[in-house]
Amino acid sequence: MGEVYLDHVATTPVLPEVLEAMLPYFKDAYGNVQSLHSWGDKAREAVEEARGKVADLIGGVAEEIIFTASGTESNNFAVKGLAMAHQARGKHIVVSAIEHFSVLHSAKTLEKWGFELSEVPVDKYGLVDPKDVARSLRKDTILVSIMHANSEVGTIEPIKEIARVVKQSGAIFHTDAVASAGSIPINVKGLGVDALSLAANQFYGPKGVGALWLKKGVRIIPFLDGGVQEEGRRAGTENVPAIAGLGKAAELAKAEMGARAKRFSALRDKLIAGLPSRIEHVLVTGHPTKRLPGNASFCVEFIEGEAMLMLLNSQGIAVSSGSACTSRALKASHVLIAMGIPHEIAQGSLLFSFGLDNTGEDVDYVLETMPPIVDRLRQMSPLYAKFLKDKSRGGK
Amino acid sequence: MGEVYLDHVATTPVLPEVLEAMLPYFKDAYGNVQSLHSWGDKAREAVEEARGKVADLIGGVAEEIIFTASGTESNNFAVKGLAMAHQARGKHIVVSAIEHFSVLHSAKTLEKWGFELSEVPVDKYGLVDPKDVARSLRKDTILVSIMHANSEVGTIEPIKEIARVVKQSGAIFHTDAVASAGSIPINVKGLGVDALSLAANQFYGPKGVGALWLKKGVRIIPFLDGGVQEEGRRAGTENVPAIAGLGKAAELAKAEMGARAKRFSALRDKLIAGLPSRIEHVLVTGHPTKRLPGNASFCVEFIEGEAMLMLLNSQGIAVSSGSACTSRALKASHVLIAMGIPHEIAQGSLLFSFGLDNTGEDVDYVLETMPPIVDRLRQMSPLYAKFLKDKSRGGK
Amino acid sequence: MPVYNEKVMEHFMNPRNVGEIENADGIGEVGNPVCGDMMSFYIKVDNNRISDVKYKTFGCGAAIAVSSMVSEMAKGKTLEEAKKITPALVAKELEGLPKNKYHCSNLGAQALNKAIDNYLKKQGKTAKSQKGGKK
Amino acid sequence: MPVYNEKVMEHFMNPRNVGEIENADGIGEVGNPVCGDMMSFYIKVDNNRISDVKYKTFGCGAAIAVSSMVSEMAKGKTLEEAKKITPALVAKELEGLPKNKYHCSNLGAQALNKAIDNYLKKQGKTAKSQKGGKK
Ligand SMILES: Cc1ncc(COP(=O)(O)O)c(C=O)c1O
Ligand SMILES: Cc1ncc(COP(=O)(O)O)c(C=O)c1O
Repeated sequence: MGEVYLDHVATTPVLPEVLEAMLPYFKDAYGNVQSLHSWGDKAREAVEEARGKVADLIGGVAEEIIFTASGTESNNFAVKGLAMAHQARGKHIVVSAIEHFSVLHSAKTLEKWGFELSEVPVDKYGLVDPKDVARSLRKDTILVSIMHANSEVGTIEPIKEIARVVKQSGAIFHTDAVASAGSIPINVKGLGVDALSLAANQFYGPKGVGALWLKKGVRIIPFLDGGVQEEGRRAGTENVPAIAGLGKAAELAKAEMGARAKRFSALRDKLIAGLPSRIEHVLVTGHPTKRLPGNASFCVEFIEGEAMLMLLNSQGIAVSSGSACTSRALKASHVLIAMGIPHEIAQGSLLFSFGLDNTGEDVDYVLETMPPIVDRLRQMSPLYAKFLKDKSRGGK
Repeated sequence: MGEVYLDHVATTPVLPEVLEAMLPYFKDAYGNVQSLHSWGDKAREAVEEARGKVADLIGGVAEEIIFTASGTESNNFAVKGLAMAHQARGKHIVVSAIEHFSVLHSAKTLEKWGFELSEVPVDKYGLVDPKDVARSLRKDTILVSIMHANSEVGTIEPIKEIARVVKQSGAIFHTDAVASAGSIPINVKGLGVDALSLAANQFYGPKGVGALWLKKGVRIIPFLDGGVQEEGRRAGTENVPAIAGLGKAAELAKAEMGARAKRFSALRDKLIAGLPSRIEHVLVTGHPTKRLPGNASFCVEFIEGEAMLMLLNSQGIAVSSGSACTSRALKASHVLIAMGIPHEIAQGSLLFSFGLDNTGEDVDYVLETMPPIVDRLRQMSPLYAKFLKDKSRGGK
Repeated sequence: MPVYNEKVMEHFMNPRNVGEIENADGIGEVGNPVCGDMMSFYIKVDNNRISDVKYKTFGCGAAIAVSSMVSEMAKGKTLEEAKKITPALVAKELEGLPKNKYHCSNLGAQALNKAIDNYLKKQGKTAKSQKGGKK
Repeated sequence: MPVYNEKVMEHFMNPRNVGEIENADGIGEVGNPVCGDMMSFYIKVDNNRISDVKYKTFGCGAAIAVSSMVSEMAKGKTLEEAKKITPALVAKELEGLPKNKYHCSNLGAQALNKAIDNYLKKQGKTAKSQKGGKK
């Protein structure tokens, strides 16, 4: 039985070099960044060095980086903080239908606070059409938040084109790049965005640290009230080791991005080609070419994702699913539904995401392991029985 | 030249055992808690084990612990989340005048959102009088937040007595125990509070992780919107290594609390007795007996804290100060001012906080190092010159 | 800390009585794939006793384990006894289910119940139905 | 990464010209301990030139370093030259100050200026004052 982790979208391991970069700040240089003595000096140095590296990763300037504790916090901060700071100009905000819940639910909270929310649809590949964004814009639109890439289906959005449209309206444009930063090249200037979220644990950095890049001069209301950390924009003792880890991970990601992407996309393409050829009634979800290098996502018809996931796990393969049963809320992935995939098919969602430890053999192992699992579950599926009888798809 | 860290109030180092407990979750058991495969299983196990240990530290139940990324986040979550959840019953909240900014500024934000805020005063020792709390309570008071102990002057508040008063009114009672949890015994049931904040880096756990204990049945609105982590109460990928570290730190703190407190308070008492006997015009701030074991805080008259701090640092001694110059906001500590200490004396604030590595020799070193530093700065102080001339204290 | 306990896992990995019964005496279908779970239960009745039970299930690990457990619990019971299989009993036999999977135990008991009702209906034993005796 | 650069630290650790001048020709006091910084500058003027300068400072590292730097910059300068010592020039000579410490360089230049004005006032050279010649 193999031990094959194919769930890098959930989180990546921390690279040895990254952990190495963190270790000094736990026991020796453990000072508080705000302290005015030499322990503080060392902590400050680590944080400022990391700030530069994170800025480098995305083509920004160090002072534009605000460290946070997660992608979720970056998104809450951006969506709520920007909306609150600019509400004098209007109270309308726009998001896409496939945003991560940290954006979507932040926007819903703003709705409760009196803001108006528009959701831009996506096509069957999960792509946002800049024209739809243009149509959604109003005079009182102050904020648009559309993700750079979707982690569930891997689709990369045309942010540059969307930014052009948004900029014409004068609204602020935030993009959630948690799924893409560190994996594909990003240049905030080139993209034309005003704010961008990222998280370390998506590219071999530690959990518990993220960043919000905020263009110089763009006003924001702090999300965490308290001390004067991060130039008064984000209170709370700076998480020095984690920030140092994020910095190192950003540096490595930048240096190795091309090589990593090449490897990951070869594995991805092999699986995307192989799975539907070995198993009938398998749908590839997401865009055929505009997709994250490591992301291979599918819907397997007539069976449910969690059951597949558990049987794969029993064979040592770790993946994730967007099925209703794998979500605590017991709802099928809003991403797949927004893409027009019927509920019963969305239930068969399965997401393989590749990382540095994976090899072609892992793909072979998956290709070998999957068919009997699918078979077994289909044998017990009332939907499959129906399909065999009358070629009907879907529920009763 | 010594290397004497006496700034444990700013942050403590991570104990070797704590780091040991964290390490497996960076590179090997690096899974996401939400993942339904064995990587997720291991992460879940670590987090649930830590949850139990943190609950144990404060006499709570595991399910009542919500992990956060800092004391600041716990306080923002508690103050904003509880006020928002209970605003149908009223919009009045009460805090003390010496709360940490993460409570105070959260309350000010609520004021902007239409809540009314009352600040309860403190006496010259920094003590809140339960009678003052009683007087501040109104029919529409929904939330009272008063800290368990103040980190700047070490004073421990009569939370049990205050809780009794608050409970009679039906308001919810939150206490910020960031400065005290892990240092002195806490039993949430005995205290009678509804919510309590703590942070790992105050008791030899890592930075970047804290917790909010929330009594079963008390409603709260999530602060971080997004995924369903922490039973839907706090979104964002769980910071597994940091949480494991918090758990271990809590376990050690509970086991060693008595021994640690004994050692720290001996050092504290030695310094509190020694400094004013060697240097004229030195004031001990905070309560003489109701104070945190490791906290020795002073005001040195006629000179300013940052300058002292820098000269101490040049002798290898790390401390902190509540002077205006050491604060980014350039305001003297609101804590000292609330205690009735004149601004010019508050500027001479100096805070020594003891930890596990400190010894009696460190105190001797401080007692030896301080007098020439104070002398030197007083020699250049126009205030001291004035005082020598006409015994006047204070500014022009 | 796995989401499911060992008993649930054992039933999920080795589900009992999977399948359909041709010419079943009673069939019960519940759920639908939109909400993620769907179960079809088939029973054979002899002498007022469930002599055989099979099912097909579309759903999560819990749904499959619950189906398997319900089938085991039902087999050999009289119809009256089988009707007393409640979701709580199913969950108890499985030694507990995660909170958000309770609804699966509801579905299992419900599907069995429906199959019994379906049988009774065909037998013309329900008050309303006069169509009995088709069998 | 220390808060202050080496130059500032050097002046803080070894401040030049600390003290008072008895019977100073001009005295300038600025700031007050409430806001955290207070400086008293004393000058001796010979032939329209600052022949000696001393100060006492209550305040942070920057305030002390700024006082020291201002005193060095002023010494030997004519009053007109000395009046041209701006906060920006002081900060520049110190090779930069943290943003939140800019006000210290203001204070330093201001205190010197006040001392010069005080001297001029005593000399009766200011337009308004007729009280000159006390010296
Ligand atoms: C696109 C996107 N945004 C935001 C997040 C939230 O990140 P976290 O859970 O680490 O806070 C994720 C997490 O996977 C994500 O994929
Ligand atoms: C009493 C108190 N509350 C809250 C905090 C905030 O903690 P953090 O900065 O770690 O978020 C502190 C920090 O020292 C504190 O002393």
